[in-house]
Amino acid sequence: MTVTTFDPMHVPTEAQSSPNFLESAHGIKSWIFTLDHKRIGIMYLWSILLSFLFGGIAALLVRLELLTPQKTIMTADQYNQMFTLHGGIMVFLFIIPSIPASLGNFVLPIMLGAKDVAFPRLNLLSYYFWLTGAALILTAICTGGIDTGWTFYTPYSTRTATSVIWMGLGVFVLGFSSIFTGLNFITTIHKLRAPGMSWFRMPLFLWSIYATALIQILATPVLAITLLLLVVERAFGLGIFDPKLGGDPVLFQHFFWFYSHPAVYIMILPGMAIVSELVATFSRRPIFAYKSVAYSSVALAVLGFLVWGHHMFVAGTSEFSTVLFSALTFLVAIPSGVKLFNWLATLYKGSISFESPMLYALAFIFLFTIGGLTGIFLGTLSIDVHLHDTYFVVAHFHYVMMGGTIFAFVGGLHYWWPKMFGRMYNELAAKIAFAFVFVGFNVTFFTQFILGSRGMPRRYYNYPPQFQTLHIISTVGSWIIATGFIMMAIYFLRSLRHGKKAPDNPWGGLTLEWHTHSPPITENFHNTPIITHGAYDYEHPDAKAFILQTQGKI
Amino acid sequence: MNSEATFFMPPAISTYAGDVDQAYYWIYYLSVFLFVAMVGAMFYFVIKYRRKNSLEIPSGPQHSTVLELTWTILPFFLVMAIFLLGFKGYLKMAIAPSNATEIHVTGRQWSWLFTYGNGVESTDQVLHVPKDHPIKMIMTSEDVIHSFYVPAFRIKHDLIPGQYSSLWFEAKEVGKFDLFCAEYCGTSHSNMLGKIEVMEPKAFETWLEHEHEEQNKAVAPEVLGQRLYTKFACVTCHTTDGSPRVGPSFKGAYGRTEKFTDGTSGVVNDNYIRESILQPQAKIVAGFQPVMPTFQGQLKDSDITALIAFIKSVK
Amino acid sequence: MSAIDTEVIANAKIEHAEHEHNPHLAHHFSEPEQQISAAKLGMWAFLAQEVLFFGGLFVALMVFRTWYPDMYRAASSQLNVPFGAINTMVLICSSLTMALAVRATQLNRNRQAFWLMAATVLLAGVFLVIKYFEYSHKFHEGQLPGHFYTFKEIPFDNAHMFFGIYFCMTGLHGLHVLIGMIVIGWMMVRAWRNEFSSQYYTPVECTGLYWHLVDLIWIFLFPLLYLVK
Amino acid sequence: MSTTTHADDSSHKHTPHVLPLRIYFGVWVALLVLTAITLAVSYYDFGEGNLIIALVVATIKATLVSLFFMHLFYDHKLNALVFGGSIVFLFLFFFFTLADTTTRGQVDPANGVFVNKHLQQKPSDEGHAH
Repeated sequence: MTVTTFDPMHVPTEAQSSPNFLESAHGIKSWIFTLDHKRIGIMYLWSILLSFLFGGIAALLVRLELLTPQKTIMTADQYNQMFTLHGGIMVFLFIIPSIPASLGNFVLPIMLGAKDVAFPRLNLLSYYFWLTGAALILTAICTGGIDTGWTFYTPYSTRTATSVIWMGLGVFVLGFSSIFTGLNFITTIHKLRAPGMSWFRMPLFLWSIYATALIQILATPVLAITLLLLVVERAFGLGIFDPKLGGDPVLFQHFFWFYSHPAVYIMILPGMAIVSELVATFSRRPIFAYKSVAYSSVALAVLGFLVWGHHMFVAGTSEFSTVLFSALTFLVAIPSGVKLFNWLATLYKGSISFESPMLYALAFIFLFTIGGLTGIFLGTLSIDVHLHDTYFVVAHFHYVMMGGTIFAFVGGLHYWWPKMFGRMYNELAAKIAFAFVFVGFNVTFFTQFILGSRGMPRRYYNYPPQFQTLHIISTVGSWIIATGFIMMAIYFLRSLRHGKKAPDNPWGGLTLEWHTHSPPITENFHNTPIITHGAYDYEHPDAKAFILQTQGKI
Repeated sequence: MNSEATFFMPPAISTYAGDVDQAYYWIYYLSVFLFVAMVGAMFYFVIKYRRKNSLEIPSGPQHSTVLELTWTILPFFLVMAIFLLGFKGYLKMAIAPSNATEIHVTGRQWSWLFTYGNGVESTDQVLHVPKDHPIKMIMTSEDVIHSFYVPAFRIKHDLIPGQYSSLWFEAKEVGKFDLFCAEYCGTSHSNMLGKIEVMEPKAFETWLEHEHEEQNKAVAPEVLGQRLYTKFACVTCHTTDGSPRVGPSFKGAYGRTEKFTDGTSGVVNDNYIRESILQPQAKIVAGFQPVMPTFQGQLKDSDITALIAFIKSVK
Repeated sequence: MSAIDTEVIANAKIEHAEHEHNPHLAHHFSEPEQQISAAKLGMWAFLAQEVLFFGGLFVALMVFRTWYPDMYRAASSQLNVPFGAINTMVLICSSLTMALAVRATQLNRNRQAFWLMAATVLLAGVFLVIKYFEYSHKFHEGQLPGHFYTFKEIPFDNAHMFFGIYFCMTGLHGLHVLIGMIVIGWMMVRAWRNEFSSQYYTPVECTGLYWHLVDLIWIFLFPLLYLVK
Repeated sequence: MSTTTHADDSSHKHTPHVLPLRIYFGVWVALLVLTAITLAVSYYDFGEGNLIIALVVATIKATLVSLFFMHLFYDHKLNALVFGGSIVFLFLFFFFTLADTTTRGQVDPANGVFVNKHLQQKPSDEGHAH
């Protein structure tokens, strides 16, 4: 039973009959007690998509309110709660778990050639922590809402009458969900690689997820302790962050950003992870300079810890630390740039096809370039003094978080959807939806760069009338995005029932998830795969035959 | 240097605003160049190397040490140059000239209080400053973090409760400019607006002396009350024209019977107003949120009496 | 095909035979060694997380110590150094008994492991009892965090901050001790049932790692809180 | 790692690394002695030196516990790397936070100065015992 690399794993005929992971068991219990990483990944997927829906609705309401300079549809308090909800849900419930816990959970062990993650029960526990966190946040919403912004700055958060304690506990629990996911992935990548899967034969997706997991373990506990201190501060008047009692509110910001800046890389690194896969598969080329892309992921993870002070340039930190953090901030540009350059070089002399996942990858490169370059403005001390806490910052991080991570996530979802559910979606509809999302995104957020440069502060319910035109354009853009996402929801849900049956390897990928069935069997592979070549070895003599055989086109 | 507004930036009024704009546009053109180069390359590649045959397997370079080193090392020098550019501009902002005139700023939910050297306090959310003279703001907050932001001056700094922070500027042109609170501070954050009025030095002197005399004059309680009403920006939440904002309007409020959120009701009289100023959460008029901050310790007894007289007078 | 691949194929064959034999080997691992090292790596990653978790409090402690050195000295002198020192010794002893318990399971001595872990739990109990006496004294004196602070004899207005940090750190540490006692208790039950052997003792080992970390944190807490000079 | 292989079935069994008892007791005695040293040193005043000595001794104790009680000395080096790494990142947290809090007000004395100065040093009058 020697298994060579480019034999599809389902060759043994007697095994053809074993059911895929979706059909191997039925009933609600087979889901809520499952230890299968694929099922947990799918439970995560639906949960975070639901959060995305709620966060998105909040975003639309915020944009709608900003249509006019005065009250449009809600009061100032409702508006403050709405943008807090949008930020809180999107960051803590959606983006941070999005790629690692849903898509990552699904494909990571398969890409490694493993049967599961190292600690399946911990994996399930992490999902239930996520649910508990979501429930606590829901409690916070039902018991008076929360209006601190997702950043919980003291002393506002210790004084406001809203449910900061519930929200704090919710995010605390979500933090542990994230830590457990990271812990699981690190162990899995170290210990469960299939025979022959050396570090430099791993798909770049895994390098980025590994770097992400490092941050999850090393930064998230600080968020946990920060929120715990905030809860204690509110409940018992601890005073560490309260100037009235001799504490320092700026110290809270240090604590918060020690987590939340690396958290930016928890969000963007998995996005880069997916883009590497997409660019390789749809250009049929190994990623240019594989090693430097792999190392740049780790470099970003480490450098991400050294720059948190750039959120506090005008917050009252010392001039020395301001300059220090500014200098370090610029270093982050280098590994980010290296990645972009390498993706471009991968396209060079490729064989590029334009299925919808690839469109999202190209959009990522387009948008992340803007997001990255505008980061240079913000890292520059003298300019940041002007731009800090304006719409420029809002636009910048939406270009990185939404244009980066969410575009990559959606691209990844299109890429692995056939693998997860065994069905294809309507490609034409996908391309149209993409056009809506891409155009709408730029309309919504590019205007905000202009707003911010002209001095429009963020988190404003009312605004001076000179900003209205740009706000209207931005709001219209948000409706275009929403149209795109509604279309996407329709064709995805339709495909579950009516979609064409997916071949094992619809895109002609070479990484291990394309070597198994769509959807995979419970144990992922009939036989443990053995790896004898790099992740994207399209020039391997057997690669062409493999693609032909698995793509279902002959 | 040109002080007109450009497409991206508001008018540049302070002495260092020109430097900021110069750095901004320098990076802007660099970014446009890099963006066009990279996205242009992307479009060129995806069109030129689009898949022509579903069976083709391309072959091309898989790495190039020279290229990789170039695009690692070159950006390093580039970003360090930009860092120095920003650092230079920042130094100018961080170190106030020694001849700067100090003005104290106190931020509170949701108003600004400016205190000049001779004890004059602003009463109308407008900061008056002389042209062509450095001003140093010594800032603190009474409740939560606020941020003093003047887009036309390209200056911003947080006001931190319990600590002092400072910034300085020198205005080059006469005029009225927007002052925003840039750090989220609660319900009326977006109404915590002020103005900066840059005046000719002579006119400023006259104004300051005039204010000094005015503020030391004994006045009728309702006049003092009106002054306090603008000074503490009560208007942010309470109008005098009958339209409700965050809180009930003062128009005809005195003597009216109000329903409270706890189900009880009562007459708006001296005691109720006093209680509402000192313990705002005690009795909330139905239909409003308990968001008013306390003014305990900020208002003297005589101030409260004056405010009551003022509210009485708003009919 | 390289040499490594042929080796691995041989390995994959062994894996199938192994499955039937070892009841402790989860389906997704190919050999016990892999499972054990994965469990340990996971545990160490968890401990790394704990270091940063407590780290936040250590940073807060150091920041305020550099800002208010005199207040710290005055407030710290209110802590009971003999109690703290005894507790340090108690935890060190409990670490020893726990380490020996792991060793006992390595040598197939479940009974011995049981009694050593019982000693560990007992010492942990002693630690908590001493802590209880310290706490009740502080409650009595009003040396409490924030608004609850009523103690009058420290001539600094913000001495409550020292006690705030003190209670946060020792409280969180105490909670870890309590959780440790529960987990070790569970390991005692399993040892009593003879579940461990030289082939399978990872649960005890990981519990031990956790317990030593609790000790490590106290090793830093004691001088930083009690011995400020 | 799964790529390592074993020639025969018997080495497939896990062989625990059992340390001799004297190591455990030796470390235990060393820890108790070091605790006594910290305690003794705290009765003398070396100024800032006290903190440094206390931290150095605590670090030695922590190293002993992790190397021997926690078997890091004999274990897979990766585990030591994970644990050591967490301490490096904790150190970064310390360094960069203190880089701010200890240098405020150096350029402009008006920056970062506490308004409530009395909180820093002023003895309160009421209830002062002596």
